[in-house]
Amino acid sequence: MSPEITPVTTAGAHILARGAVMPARHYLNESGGWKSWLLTTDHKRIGLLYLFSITVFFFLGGLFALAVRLELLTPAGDLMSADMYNRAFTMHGIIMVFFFLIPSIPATLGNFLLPLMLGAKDLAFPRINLLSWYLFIIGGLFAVASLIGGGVDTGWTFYAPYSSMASNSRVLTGAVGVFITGFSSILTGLNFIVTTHRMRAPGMTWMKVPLFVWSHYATSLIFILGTPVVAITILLVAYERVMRVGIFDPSIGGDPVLFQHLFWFYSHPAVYIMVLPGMGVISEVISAFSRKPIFGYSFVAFSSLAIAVIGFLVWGHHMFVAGETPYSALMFSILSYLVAIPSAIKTFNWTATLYKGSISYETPMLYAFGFLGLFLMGGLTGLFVAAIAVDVHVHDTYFVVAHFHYIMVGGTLMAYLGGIHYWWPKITGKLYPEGWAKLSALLVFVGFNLTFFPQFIVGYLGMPRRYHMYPPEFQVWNVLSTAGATILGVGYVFPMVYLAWSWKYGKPAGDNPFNVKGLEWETTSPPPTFNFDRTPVVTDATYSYAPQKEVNVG
Amino acid sequence: MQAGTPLFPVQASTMASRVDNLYFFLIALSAFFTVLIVALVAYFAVKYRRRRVDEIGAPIHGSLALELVWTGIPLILAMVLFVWGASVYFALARPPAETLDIYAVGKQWMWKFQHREGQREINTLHVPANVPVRMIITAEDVLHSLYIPSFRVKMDAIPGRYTQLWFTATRTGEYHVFCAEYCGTNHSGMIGSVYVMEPEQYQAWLGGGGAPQGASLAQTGEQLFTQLACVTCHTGGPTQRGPALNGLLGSTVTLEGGQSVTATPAYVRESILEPMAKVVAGYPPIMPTFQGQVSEEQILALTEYIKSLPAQGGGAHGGAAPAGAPAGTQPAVPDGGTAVPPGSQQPQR
Amino acid sequence: MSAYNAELEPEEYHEHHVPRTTYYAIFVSLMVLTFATVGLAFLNLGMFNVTVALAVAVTKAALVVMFFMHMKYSSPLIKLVGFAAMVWLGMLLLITLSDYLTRGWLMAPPIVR
Amino acid sequence: MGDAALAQAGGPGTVEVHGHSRLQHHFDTLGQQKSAATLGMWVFIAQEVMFFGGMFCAYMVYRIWYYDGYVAGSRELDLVLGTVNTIVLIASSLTVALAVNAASEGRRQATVILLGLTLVLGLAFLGIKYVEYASKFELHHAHHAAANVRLFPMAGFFHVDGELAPVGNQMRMFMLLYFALTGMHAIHMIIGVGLLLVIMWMAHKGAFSPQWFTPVEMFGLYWHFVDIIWIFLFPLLYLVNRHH
Repeated sequence: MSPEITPVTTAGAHILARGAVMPARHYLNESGGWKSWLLTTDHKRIGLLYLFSITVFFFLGGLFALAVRLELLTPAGDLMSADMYNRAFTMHGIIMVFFFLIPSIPATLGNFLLPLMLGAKDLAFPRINLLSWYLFIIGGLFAVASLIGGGVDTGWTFYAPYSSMASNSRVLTGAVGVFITGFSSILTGLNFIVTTHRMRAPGMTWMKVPLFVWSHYATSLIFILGTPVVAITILLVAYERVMRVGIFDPSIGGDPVLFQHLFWFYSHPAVYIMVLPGMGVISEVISAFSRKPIFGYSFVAFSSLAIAVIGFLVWGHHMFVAGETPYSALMFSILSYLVAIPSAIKTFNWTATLYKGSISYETPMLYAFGFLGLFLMGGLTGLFVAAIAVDVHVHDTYFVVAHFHYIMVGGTLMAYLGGIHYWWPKITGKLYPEGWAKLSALLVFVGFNLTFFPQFIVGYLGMPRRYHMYPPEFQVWNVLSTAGATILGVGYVFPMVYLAWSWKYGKPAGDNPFNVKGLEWETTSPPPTFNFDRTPVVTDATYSYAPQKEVNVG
Repeated sequence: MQAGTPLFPVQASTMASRVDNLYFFLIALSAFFTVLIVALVAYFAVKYRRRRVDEIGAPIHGSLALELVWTGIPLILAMVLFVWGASVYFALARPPAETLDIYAVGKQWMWKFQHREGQREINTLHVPANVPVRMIITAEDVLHSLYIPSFRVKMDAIPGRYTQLWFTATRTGEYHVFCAEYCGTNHSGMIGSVYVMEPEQYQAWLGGGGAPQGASLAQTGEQLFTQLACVTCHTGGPTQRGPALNGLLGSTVTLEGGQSVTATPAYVRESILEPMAKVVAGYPPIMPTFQGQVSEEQILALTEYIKSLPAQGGGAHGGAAPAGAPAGTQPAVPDGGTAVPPGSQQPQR
Repeated sequence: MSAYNAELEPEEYHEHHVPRTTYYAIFVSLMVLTFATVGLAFLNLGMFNVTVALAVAVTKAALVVMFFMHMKYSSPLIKLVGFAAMVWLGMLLLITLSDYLTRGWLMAPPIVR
Repeated sequence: MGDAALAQAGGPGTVEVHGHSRLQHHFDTLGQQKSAATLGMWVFIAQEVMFFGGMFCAYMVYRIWYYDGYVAGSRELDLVLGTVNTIVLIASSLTVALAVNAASEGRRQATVILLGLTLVLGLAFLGIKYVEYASKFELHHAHHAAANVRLFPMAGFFHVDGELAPVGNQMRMFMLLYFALTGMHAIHMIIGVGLLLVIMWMAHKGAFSPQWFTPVEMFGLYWHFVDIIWIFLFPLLYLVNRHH
């Protein structure tokens, strides 16, 4: 099937897909009715179930973000009462972190693509995979219940003794929700680890595993070894709150700093849970749209593992001013600088991949360029807050807020949107409208920078985070930030519309619309329930675009 | 009000410029790498754009040399940043020997400052310029964090513990004080101002010019000492059932179990609230707890009074007391990152 | 013919058969160690009481893991998972300890001039 | 043992395959399925280690802070019951190991009996635990306390006629960690007993064969893990400092 040679237009994909037609039978129309969806054990359908549920949570969290930004338009606290504002930013944090960012790429794209990329028929434990989704939904219902009951006002960090003793908001319901959802990501991680070890297609050695799978393997290590610690910490807060036992209550002998140690032991690796899958998507997208192998495959792969492992040693940099002794602050600072090195290696390797490539500018590639720039700035500002002296000044100010939004929104969310667009033809068998997609990518990029760059400045000026009112001299930057937030909001609504439209009315995409390498592109779009008619045998290296013989299928 | 340039707060303390220098170096470094990467990406994206539909990129798989370069250089830069950040931090974390001590108590949604001379202030703090000032911080209910952006200092206020920060204000004027650790409904209202004054103005203000004439902190402590009937056991006479407290702070006290502890304000605070935790050797464990009867300020006042007690030779508090601690000495320092109230010095058995 | 990835079949598939006598021997040694740890607790070893108690507990746990849970006969990957769990637990405990043990170390200025 | 026939594309879940009804569609051989299950169980155990690890970290920190309270609290616990419980649990580990051994040899009757023994020992452990908990709720004389105290760490509970027991916070911290650790362990035991009933019913029905006894083995791994947690809890809680 050698495509005819025609001049490339920006809509390269459309040229190739002109003659494509939808396969007769695939995992979407294999069986219908709500039972086939709610009781499915097909990893692709579970990926879609996750896609719908986290999109709901994404917009719920987004609403709270807009509420916070609108409140901060004016220095005085006039839009909402102080209490309402505290609940708004807390629910924004909890929903976005636990119910959107952590499951975003692993649970949707990861679930969908891991078996396809490994040449397997499904994940190792399909029923556990379904249980993982149900745990996510039950946890989500608890969070919504706590929201209806008035919401949580402790910040997404649940710091004791405020969360365990002083707060009278729905902390218990919110804590139980986060506890249950934690097990959803543990089970996802367990599935990914076992599938990667035990169910690779013949011929697929570890060094031929796609980088998307490497990054999800590293993420799963954090799921397995980190999430239980936050689960028990949240449980201890609930134990303290219900029975006033004093584990974190200083008035009867407890130590609030111990809570921070246990909380951040998970919550720092959690930010690597959020960004590592995004790095996996970007490695795939940059290699695919440059039509050449990723530069330094083994370095990029092992830096994912390095991030996951060293990520567990650095949590103390969240506590430089929390009464941590100078000696342990010293140790955490040096380790925090070490964890920055693998991210630097990845960024340089992505940039080097573009060298002598054949680069096209479809939407996923635009998101990848956006990711490169914004993740770079997020990572570099990480060096600011790792230096203890600067962190003493900028801790708990908008500088830190801007830093982690550059990584989470500029990094993970851009990669998530890029990944959704890149694999949309494989998931739905339809092409997304290229023009609208590029417009929304541009809107997201501009809106994002306008929202969060001013926050660096107002942060260093000293504006603390989680402030309902602020001194008037910070208003200029906050107005800019709120303006950016509205553009960002619009930018996020667009994909919802045109992707849903494309699912129904989009043109059929064909097996490999972008004409790229990868086992997932060797099967039909959308794939059959068992992914491959015959288990593929992998012969050549991953991303090898050089004209070797075609991957021979079974 | 704040006259600082819009891009960073005014440098109003000795440490501010050192922190800002590191900040500017970091900005320069980040700008360099951002421009480098963005330029490379843009150049490659345009130069190697796809010209034919089935064109593929060159099969380059990587180069060890390049990998070593962009691992080594970031590593070296990282270590430079670490050392620079850590050295400035140590200067921030370790107060100079002679400091003017002011107590700060964070309480849900206000800062209470307590000068040793007796002045009490809420959300306002008057300090002399060019004098090293040390804030000894604690909280009454939940976590707070004393943050003065213009001095580039911040330290959490942890209930049940004493933490400290220090600064030397270099410019007179009024600067913001914020609470930087989320503490509940009115967290954003827990703000105030630091007024840096010339030393003479400060003495005038202290002398009552600006605040009501009241007893010094030590005198308030003395009144409390009698009022709470501490006098009945702790005045050091032969019939006294409690250890004498003269020259206690800074001395080492041998406890019932045989091990010894340095008497710090945290030890005094713990012994007031939980006497059974550390019983001094040779004394019966009969002291009642004062939990709930004394507030944080009152404990500070009592500690201040104990510091001001004239130390007789060989005070009978079961430990080698440093002789001749002159009255009104510098108050004992909460031990650095401040010992945890009980048991932190005990060897683990 | 199922294209089956033979390389994915570490030796643990071929179930190593553990004779029952091994289980009884392990049980007896666990009993001995239990009584030992109780007995040792009544000796005043000062600082080393907790180290001895933990050493005995770790030996008992090792016996259970190696023989009862067949890790001894399992693939290296299973051994790696067990080892990783211990290392991560160690990381959590030791690095948290680094904060608690160094409290009060800061070179506080001398108290009495 | 590996069978060659590829599963025909049937519905997901267990499909009829020549000879081995338990081979799931997405695995190629029973061996691959078994090793996936074993790896999955061990990764789950690693996660459980970190779950209990958080509480052990709290135990360690407060042991450094409140050593006297730990000594007083540890002496409050009934050493005889604790030792008996340890023996009961290690015995149940033995019986479950033998049950797995019996299942791998296809001795169905022996498997059911040994699993039954494990059930009895498990329930005995929970029974003893109940007795210990009950005794903590009644008033009784504590060594250090000048008066009788209830040892449950709830704020109101720990007081005697309004006065915080003299040993105060220190002992409370030990008691709260005692209840947290042994409580979570007991919950895991209860879940284990629930699983045990299911496995016993399957064994009774003859579901297991030497080719396929994975559920018994996975249950065995879980049970041994819960036993190991108790192996660490026993010295850390009951034997803090028994010499005078």
